[in-house]
Amino acid sequence: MTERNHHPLLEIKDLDVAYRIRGSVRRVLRGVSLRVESGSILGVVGESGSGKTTLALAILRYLPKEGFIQAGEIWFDEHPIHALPLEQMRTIWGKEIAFVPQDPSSSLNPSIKIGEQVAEMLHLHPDDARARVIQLFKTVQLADPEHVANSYPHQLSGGMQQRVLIAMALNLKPKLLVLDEPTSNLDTTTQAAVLKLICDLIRDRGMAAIYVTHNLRLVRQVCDRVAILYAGELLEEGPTQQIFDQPNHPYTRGLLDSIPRLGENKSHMRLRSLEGRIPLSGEPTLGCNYRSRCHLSIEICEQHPALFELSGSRVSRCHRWDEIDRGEIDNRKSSAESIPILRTSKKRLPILGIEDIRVDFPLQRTFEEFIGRKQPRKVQAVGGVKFEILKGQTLGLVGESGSGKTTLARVIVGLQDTAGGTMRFLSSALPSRLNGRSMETLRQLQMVFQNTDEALNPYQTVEEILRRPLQRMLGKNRTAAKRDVLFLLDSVQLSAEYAKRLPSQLSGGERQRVAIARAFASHPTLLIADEPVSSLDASVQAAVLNLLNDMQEKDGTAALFISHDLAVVGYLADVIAVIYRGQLMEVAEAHELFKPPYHPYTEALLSAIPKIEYKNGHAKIQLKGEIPSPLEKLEGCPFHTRCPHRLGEICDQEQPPWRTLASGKRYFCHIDEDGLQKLSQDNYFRDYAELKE
Amino acid sequence: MRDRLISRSTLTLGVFLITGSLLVGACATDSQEAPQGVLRVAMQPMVQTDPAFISSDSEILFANHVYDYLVDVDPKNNIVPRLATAWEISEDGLTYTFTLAEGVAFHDGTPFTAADVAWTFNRLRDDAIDAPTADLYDNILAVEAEGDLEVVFTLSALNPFFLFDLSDNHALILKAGTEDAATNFNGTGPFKVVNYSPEDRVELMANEDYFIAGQPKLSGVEIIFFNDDEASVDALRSGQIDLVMRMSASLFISLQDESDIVSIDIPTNGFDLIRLRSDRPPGDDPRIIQAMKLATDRQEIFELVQQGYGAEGRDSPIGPLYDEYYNEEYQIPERDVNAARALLADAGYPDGIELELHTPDTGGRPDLAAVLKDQWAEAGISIEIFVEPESIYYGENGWLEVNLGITGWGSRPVPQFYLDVMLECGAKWNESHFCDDEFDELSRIAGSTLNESDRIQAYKAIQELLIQRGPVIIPYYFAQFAGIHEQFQGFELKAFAGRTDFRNVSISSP
Amino acid sequence: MIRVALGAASTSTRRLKIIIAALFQRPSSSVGVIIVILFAFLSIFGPALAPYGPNEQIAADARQSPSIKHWFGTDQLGRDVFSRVILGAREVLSLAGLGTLVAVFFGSFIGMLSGYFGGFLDEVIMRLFDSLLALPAMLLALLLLGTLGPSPGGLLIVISVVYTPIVARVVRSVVLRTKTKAFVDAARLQGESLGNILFREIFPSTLPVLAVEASLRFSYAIFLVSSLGFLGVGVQPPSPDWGLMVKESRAFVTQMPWAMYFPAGAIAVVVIGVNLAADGLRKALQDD
Amino acid sequence: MLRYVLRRLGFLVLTLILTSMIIFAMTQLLPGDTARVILGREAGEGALEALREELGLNDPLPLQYGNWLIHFFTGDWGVSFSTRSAILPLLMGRLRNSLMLTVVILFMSIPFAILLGLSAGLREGKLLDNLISVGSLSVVGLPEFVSGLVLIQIFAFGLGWFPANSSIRIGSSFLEALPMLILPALTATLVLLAYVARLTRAGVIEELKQPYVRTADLKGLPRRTVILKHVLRNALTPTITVIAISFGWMISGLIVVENVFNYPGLGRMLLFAIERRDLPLLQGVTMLTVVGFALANLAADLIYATLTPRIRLS
Repeated sequence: MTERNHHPLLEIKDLDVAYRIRGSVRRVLRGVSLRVESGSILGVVGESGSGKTTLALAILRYLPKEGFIQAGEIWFDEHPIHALPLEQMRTIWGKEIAFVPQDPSSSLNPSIKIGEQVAEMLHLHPDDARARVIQLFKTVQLADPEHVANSYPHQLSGGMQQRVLIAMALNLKPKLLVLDEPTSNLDTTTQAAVLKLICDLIRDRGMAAIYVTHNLRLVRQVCDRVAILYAGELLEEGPTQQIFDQPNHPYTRGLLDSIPRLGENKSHMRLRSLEGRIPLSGEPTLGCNYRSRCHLSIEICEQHPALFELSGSRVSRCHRWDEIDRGEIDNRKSSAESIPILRTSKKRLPILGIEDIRVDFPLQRTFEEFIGRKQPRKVQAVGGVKFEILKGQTLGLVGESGSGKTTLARVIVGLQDTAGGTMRFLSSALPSRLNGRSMETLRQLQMVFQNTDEALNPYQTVEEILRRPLQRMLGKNRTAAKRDVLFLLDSVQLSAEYAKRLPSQLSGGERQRVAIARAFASHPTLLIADEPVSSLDASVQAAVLNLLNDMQEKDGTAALFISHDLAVVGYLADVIAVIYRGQLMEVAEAHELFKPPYHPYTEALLSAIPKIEYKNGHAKIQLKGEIPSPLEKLEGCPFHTRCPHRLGEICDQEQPPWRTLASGKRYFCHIDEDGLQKLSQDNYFRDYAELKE
Repeated sequence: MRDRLISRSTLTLGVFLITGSLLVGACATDSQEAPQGVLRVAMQPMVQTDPAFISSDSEILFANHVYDYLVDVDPKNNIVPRLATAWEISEDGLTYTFTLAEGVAFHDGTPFTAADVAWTFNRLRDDAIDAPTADLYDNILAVEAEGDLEVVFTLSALNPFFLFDLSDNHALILKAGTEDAATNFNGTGPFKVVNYSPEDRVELMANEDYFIAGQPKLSGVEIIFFNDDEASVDALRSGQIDLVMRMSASLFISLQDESDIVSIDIPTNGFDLIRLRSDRPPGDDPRIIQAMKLATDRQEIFELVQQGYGAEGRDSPIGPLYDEYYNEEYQIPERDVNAARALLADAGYPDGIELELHTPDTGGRPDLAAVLKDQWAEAGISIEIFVEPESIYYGENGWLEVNLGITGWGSRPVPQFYLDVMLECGAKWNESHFCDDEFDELSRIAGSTLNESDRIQAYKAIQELLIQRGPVIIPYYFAQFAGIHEQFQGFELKAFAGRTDFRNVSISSP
Repeated sequence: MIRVALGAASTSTRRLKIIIAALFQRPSSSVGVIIVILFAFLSIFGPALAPYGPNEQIAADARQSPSIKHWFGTDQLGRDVFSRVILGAREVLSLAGLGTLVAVFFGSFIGMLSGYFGGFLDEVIMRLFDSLLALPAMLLALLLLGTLGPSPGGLLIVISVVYTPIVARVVRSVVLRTKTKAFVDAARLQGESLGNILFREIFPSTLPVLAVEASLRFSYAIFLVSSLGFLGVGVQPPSPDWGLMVKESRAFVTQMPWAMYFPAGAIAVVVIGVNLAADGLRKALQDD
Repeated sequence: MLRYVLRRLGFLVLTLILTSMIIFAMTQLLPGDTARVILGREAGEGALEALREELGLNDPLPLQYGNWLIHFFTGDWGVSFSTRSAILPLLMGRLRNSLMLTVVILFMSIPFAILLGLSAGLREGKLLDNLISVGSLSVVGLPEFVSGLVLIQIFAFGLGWFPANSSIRIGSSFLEALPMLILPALTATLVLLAYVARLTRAGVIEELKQPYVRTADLKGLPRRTVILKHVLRNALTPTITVIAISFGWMISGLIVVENVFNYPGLGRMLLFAIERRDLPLLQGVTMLTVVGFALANLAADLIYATLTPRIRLS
């Protein structure tokens, strides 16, 4: 190995990247300087619009055709990437720098076999190439590599596709790997496995990597150094541990603080949210980009801050870095907000009870089914779910994609027909069809939807969106409703001028506020919130969660809060239900869920979530394979195919019993309390509890 | 004498065009007599192929070359021999005896005899066949073969035009006992059918055993079907067709510049007429048709639609070609729009009248309609034009049904035909439903007297009567046009294009 | 970009202004829009502008080549080609436009219902439409015209019948996409009536696609009307329908090419103009 | 795949049945008395009635439809009223002509169209792309009779390269017919060329946006491999299916072209049948069209499925 002390593998100097859009030029990256040493992993973190993906593409010299490098240099291994002719980049791509994309399913050519897509990079005899491909597939731990090589992309699961893409990236032994959110489209449990694989491979081969993500938890576990991007600028950069433990820039601090810790609950503290919105990329600014949201902002912040060097090879773009570094001022937001919300947990009445709810989705009928010679096939989306929600209580429902959690939400609000089961709401039977429900029931039962882009009609103004429920469900006249819209806007901390705007003029967070206002317009008794923050940026999530909580408190509204993110659910819920393949696995009080004994699936989920508090390495529990397709009918316990504690045939054949513990935790498993207690490897609640001290 | 003069297709627009490029058969050492060259003629597609039912130019042209008539009519309307070489008329005018040509054979090789003639004419009279021209022969008592080469017709009443009746378009001699005359083309004619692709073309080849020596001179004729005249003229121009006999005057003019195309026009007795039904409102008030006549500028129509070819019309079917019968003594009133308006007002239409005018889509008829619309509008007669495919308009009897319509009538050797079928009360094709005792009487006299001057008198009175109160406006008598490629000789266009004879047409050696 | 701008426009008039501005941003679509406006103008004010009547025959002037008196010359009947072309604009555009409107009206109505309710009704309608679309448009038009007779009313029905299924399918696909969106669910949870859900919530989303589709249909309707005129089964003489004029003057192309090429050119210009404008509209509304 | 094929076949049959009903219904509604059309205007009422009885015109409509359908599928398409000849052989001759014309059109247009579309798509927004886009946009909506007449003026009357009229002899060989096929084919080609070029362009632009292209590029593959192997393959999928469909469409959809050039194909036959109110012929032509169209659709589906593993394998 040649020593290259003074030349890092990758060096970016004062990089400006701009887009040319209809004649105007928008700078989306300004003055970014970074270095990546061989064998190290740099995390690039930013919210949407921060320019992190543009940075990744600029390093690859693969900007969209509107994009160009306006100024600055990118040096890779003595190649001036910024100045190379494009054709020459082809000798670097794949061989020197490889890329692992975000969306595995669309990143593979749908009409070419997997093996061929990997083999075409190798200029080898087909047989040799094939052997090499198989070997590579073994390296990325693909089960049955021969089969995978002969498959088309759509025949593989997301996790397998991502492994294939990783294999491709490693194929020609590049020196640098650029990873763009490589696991963000995967389920929690799959993500853990892929992440481990990536890290192991990078370490084993001594490659350097740039890991672009919005997920701070991952960065903490994976990266040696971390760079924080905000509105196209580097705000802070340095060794991961130092930055996570002692963030200097108020934005970094705010971002870290706004993320709920695993096990943290609203009853302990209010989330420290970041107010305001992220500036649009390319918006020209004079002073510090962050000053409008910064609680430490002073006069000098009107001027553009330089990148200040801190000790320990760190940089921060804050005028007040020094004061913060010396501890003279606290870059944490006012501690007043961290006062825990005290909640009384009296015995309350149930308002919603669902019993044995089942939902089937019919499949397209074959000819034989069409003429009635065969029973139509169907997929069970929800199979016999039972729970109840008490007045004012928040039930958190956690599950991975396809677990049936959204279906369940739609059943409750009446948007989805059931195949069986009963529901009671406010002590009367709740008809499953929306048509069968009275206006009063509609008023009492409202929903906040997941996708903020689709939740609001793009052709209606905010006023119209908020006015309709007031007129419709509360019977207000137009004038009264118009006036009340302003109150509603105020209650979600939006000014009156928003009334005239269209959804496309709002940021994601603002749209979700409007959606929340709409749901609360009728003062519902029960709110169904389906992943209300998952499409939002990290810095906005906390504010929306707080808002949701406040609104609930004000009206005493109960909620069913659905999320794939156990930390978020753990924060907001009083009781948590875990769902897997359409069946509940466990129902427990929020704090009890994080304490052993754990249901094997819950434990796997808990283990798969990277910690943000400290580096603890990779998830201890790595589940085999992926969630079986809903088309596959499983007898016995739905989790038996992946369960690390599978007892034997009993799990495959018999439905497990529901067991209830003294703590009130109910779980669905053949293993009894003692057994689980012994098997539980860790105490995730303890982590949190210790941290609090 | 009724014959179907109207062809379902365009009646009498003619045209001759010719192009030179021919499929030349084996030439090498042929003597001069050996037929050579193929004439490619553009025609509208055939519908009927049974001679008893044919009516369009293409059908008649086809039949005229596959079969023979007993007697034929030359371009100057004289009766000439064909299968009959000679004939005798008895003193009383009721018995006709024909002597037939010798050595004539049908295409299938069987000899032609007098029995075939008798059978053919009996077939045309047969109620079971229900041939459209049966009436033509209803005064025949008997048709009998006298030996192989003589045939005798006995009549029940005098018929001054009997020989013309025998040369009627449909009177093509079939083999006695022919079962399916529509598909079994067994004639004695100068050409044999090689191939008939409906809607595409029919191919004929010379009948080497034709009974007239030296005929035909061509080795073949191809009748290629075209749905519209413009396309056939295009084809003529570009040399894909040698002869076109079907075109409007405007199209004909467009051919004048072509150097290798001989354009021919001859006057005919054919005409287009505008008729208003006189049996129901508003036509039952004669003032309406009078107003229309006064509103019509015949000369402008003649100039615009016929481009000056043919002759200006006089509202009577007895045209200038019928030399001795045609009479210009009685003046047609001058065009007078105000008088027309006044007549309309008298008839109860002070604000003008609105009518639908139906016209077939062929020839210059849509143009005629357009010009009428413009002329009549000035007199407060506003018309909406409906152009209908000719085959439908005639095929479905719309032409007999509509109130106001344009009809084309083909050229006939004698004028009596028009009077008999078109204007006599109750006549089969009396499309205007005209009923006038005086007219009927005059027509009866003209159609039965053997005295020529009586007939001339009657025709003169009829022309006067029709100008005064006839149900039709005849704005012009048209010309028959043809365009033929200059390489062809011996082509003689007939007023009824379908009767044009290719037996003497030949191609000049390149 | 336009989408962003559109989003920023709060009133429909402002949106319209933005769309119009976008149309004029590309040279090709501005040309198209100008052509469309010009012909729309002609079809409204044609009678006032045309120096002669559509069927006014000046025998003395027949077959004249273009001159000061007759800009586009005269035809075989002495009619002024320029006047006929101008007056034909109304003939063609009103028929095509009205037919398109009817097709858009029924198409969007059926498409909305079919897409929203789905199920058996949807299946039946779509199969029926598939079957109609299995016939080439021209064939269907000829069959229908044969049945209805050649009249403007018949043509109107033909255009509607030929294009309703196409519009319905386009609208239906948008409805299928839109009806699963959360804002529709939200409206249902507010107890909105069916009419409100269909027309207040879903219908606006179909508008961009519908506008583009309507403009495309309009262009094809012009195509269809003039082709049928050319075949002689459409508008009847002596109407100054451009297709009919081409048919009528085709024979004289060597003598009076102007009589054929001016109406043919008018068809070409209008169709190209509408296509360019439609393409511009599509680009303005659907992407960028 | 088998299931997919069966499914498509099922749809095909269903569409055919529905379409046949539409055609039958429409032809029944055509004005005019069939018997009168056959016998002509002079026929007597007795003969007319006898013919109606013979043709089954007095039967209830569903029965007539049933008989007609059965005859259709057993190859007994009846006799044309107006030409008195058996319809099936008549139409087969026309079908052959239409196929010849269609093949020439496809050969003239497709390779060129794909080349144009690809060139435009790869240079999206550049001058060449704009030229091709505006050019194709201009041509695509032009009625065939306008372009056809212009082409005749230029190539037949002006340059004299090709005949203005394409009334080929029935049964003439392809080579004999070829010179007469060029102009009608060119006319139809303009439209198809523009359409396919636009489609290809859109496909290429769409595919170029797909992340897998980035993957292929960043694998270090040569640009040519990326375009030809990765992009074009997927970009052409819709194009190829459209070509298959237009193949079915052109067989009798070239009504205007065939009439401009007097080409004896199915399209002209169709107009002929309508003008003559020749119901059996009309039904035959339209059904042949529909069958052709349905088969072309099936072919398109199958090609699509073959080119798209996701469909083929699920």
